[in-house]
Amino acid sequence: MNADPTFDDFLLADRPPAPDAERLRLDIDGWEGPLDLLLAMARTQKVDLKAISILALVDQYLEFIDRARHLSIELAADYLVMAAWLALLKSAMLLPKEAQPDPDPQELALKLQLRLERLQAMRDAGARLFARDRLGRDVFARGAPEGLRTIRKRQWDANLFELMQAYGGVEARRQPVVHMVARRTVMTLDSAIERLSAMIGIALDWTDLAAFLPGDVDPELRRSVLASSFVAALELARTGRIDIAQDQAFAPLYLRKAAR
Amino acid sequence: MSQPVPDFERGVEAAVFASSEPLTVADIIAHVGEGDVRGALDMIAQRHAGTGIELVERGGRWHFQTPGDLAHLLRRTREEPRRLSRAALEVLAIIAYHEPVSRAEIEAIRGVQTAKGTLDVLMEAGWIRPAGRRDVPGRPLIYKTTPDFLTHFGLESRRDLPGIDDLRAAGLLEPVDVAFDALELEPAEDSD
Amino acid sequence: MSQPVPDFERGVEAAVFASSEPLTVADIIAHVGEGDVRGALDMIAQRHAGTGIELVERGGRWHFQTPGDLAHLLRRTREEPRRLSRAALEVLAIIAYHEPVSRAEIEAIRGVQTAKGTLDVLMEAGWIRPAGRRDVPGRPLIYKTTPDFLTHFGLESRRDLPGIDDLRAAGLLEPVDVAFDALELEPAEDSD
Repeated sequence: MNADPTFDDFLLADRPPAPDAERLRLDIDGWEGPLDLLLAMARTQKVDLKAISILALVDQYLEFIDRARHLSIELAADYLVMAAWLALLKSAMLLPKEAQPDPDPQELALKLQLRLERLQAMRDAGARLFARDRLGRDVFARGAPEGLRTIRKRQWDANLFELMQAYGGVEARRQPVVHMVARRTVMTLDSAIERLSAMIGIALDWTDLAAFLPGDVDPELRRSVLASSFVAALELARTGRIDIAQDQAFAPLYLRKAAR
Repeated sequence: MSQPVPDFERGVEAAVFASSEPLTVADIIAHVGEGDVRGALDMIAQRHAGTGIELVERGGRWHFQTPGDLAHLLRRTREEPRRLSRAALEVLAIIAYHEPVSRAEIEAIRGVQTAKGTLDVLMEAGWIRPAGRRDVPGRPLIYKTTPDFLTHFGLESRRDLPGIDDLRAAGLLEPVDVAFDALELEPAEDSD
Repeated sequence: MSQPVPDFERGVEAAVFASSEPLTVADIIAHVGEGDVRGALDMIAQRHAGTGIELVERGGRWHFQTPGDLAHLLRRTREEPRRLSRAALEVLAIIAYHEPVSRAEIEAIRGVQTAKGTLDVLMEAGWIRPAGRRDVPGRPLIYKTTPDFLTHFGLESRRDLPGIDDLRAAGLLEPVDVAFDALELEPAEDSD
């Protein structure tokens, strides 16, 4: 690390002006959103964010927003949303403890303080990162490396089967054109419904959808079967014939005969 | 020279010196053949210590560079690499200290939406890259830093990120909710 | 290092190292300031003698390079297996079944134009070769397979190539789109 004047420039140039009271009131453009503004205000209170007064911070913020309105400065919506939220938080905090609503306003205040701490931590970390000796700015790699060369010799590869297949393809193209409807290996929704409703009768308890799928089919068909069976399960559930349960996203999907 | 440098070590040195980018041990072996590459790298690094050229390791890749204390001699002729916006700096720090993270997680920390250009700039600089998707609904893309990031900032590994141990110990790398739950366990009540 | 390298010498070394072109003594002074640049250059050259890096002068300009005797390490040859493209396979098959054939005849059979590169690839692989010219207007070049072709594909002679009926029996005369899909799955290029 070194004492480098351009580092300060670097930070100051892009950083909003120091939050002295007057400038804070007027310059709204310098802030990257309400959290950024709150953090700057919090730092005028105490260096240690753990010890700031959230109530005082809320007042400070609301006052700022008020003044901005008086001066007809157009405020972005998120500043107003934050102001509304803070106003609510403040009123809840001022209520006697037993009358405080849920969620607990102290809890919300603490969470706000934790957010500010985290943002500040990352801001400091970024500054420290950029104060390091950086390659191409403070330290330099070799200016004119010879470079390492890899001479690639291509080794062509193909086997007889591929050759046959290719010729087969050419010959097939030359055959008199016969229109064939390609038989795609799919399971239709109708047959999936039929199949699933037949099988669900056998299953007594919650059963993984996967257990209803045939095990030994080619992968292309398997995807189709899975998709069709899933849609079939939705359809059967809609018509009240089965129940579906899933613990969480991407967890196995369980089916059982509707309990009625 | 006090004593002759072994041929293998000379080969390793020449390969790293000639390369236009940092080399892994595997890269070096591909050029000079099997051998004690790490041992040779150590010897080379020692031999250059305190001179105008140093051998450094960054994320498992080795390259030569000028020492930081000579920056004042070399910097003036070069234009400053592009400056990053404050937003980009913050986003980069968040990715580096939390990786892998999704855009939503970055935004949760910063409290603002991330302009599309911010991640692009960092990717263009070669400092971050997409690293798969998070297995949650929506399957958001997650980002992490690259080896070039370590190279640029002179870090041997992510463990060298300034203050990362302190931040972790203070719980500052955990999401607010996790940190909050941890605080709940403490009897103390902070209010004013 | 036997003894510490003076700062001036370190500066000279770093300046030459970081420069993208060879430097004159005056260039070096512009970086490091007045001093015994020649003396420093001599010391640096001596220090690196017999290592994997050398400092050399060419027409009054100084630069680092890797020693000539290590040049062989900085190049390496790598054999990269590459799959033939579908087009190349088809052309090769047509030549094998119909040889000798001209490019126009190949195109007539395939029903599409054949890129010049396709024939080049097959020649580079050593599987086909020009076999004179057809005695028709334009005297087009005709191609046939080589003995290497038979060796590579494990054929005693061209008569071992399965006939159309064999292909049909083996299901290889499939509708075009299926065969096409199967081939499409191959990666166009292998890399590692």
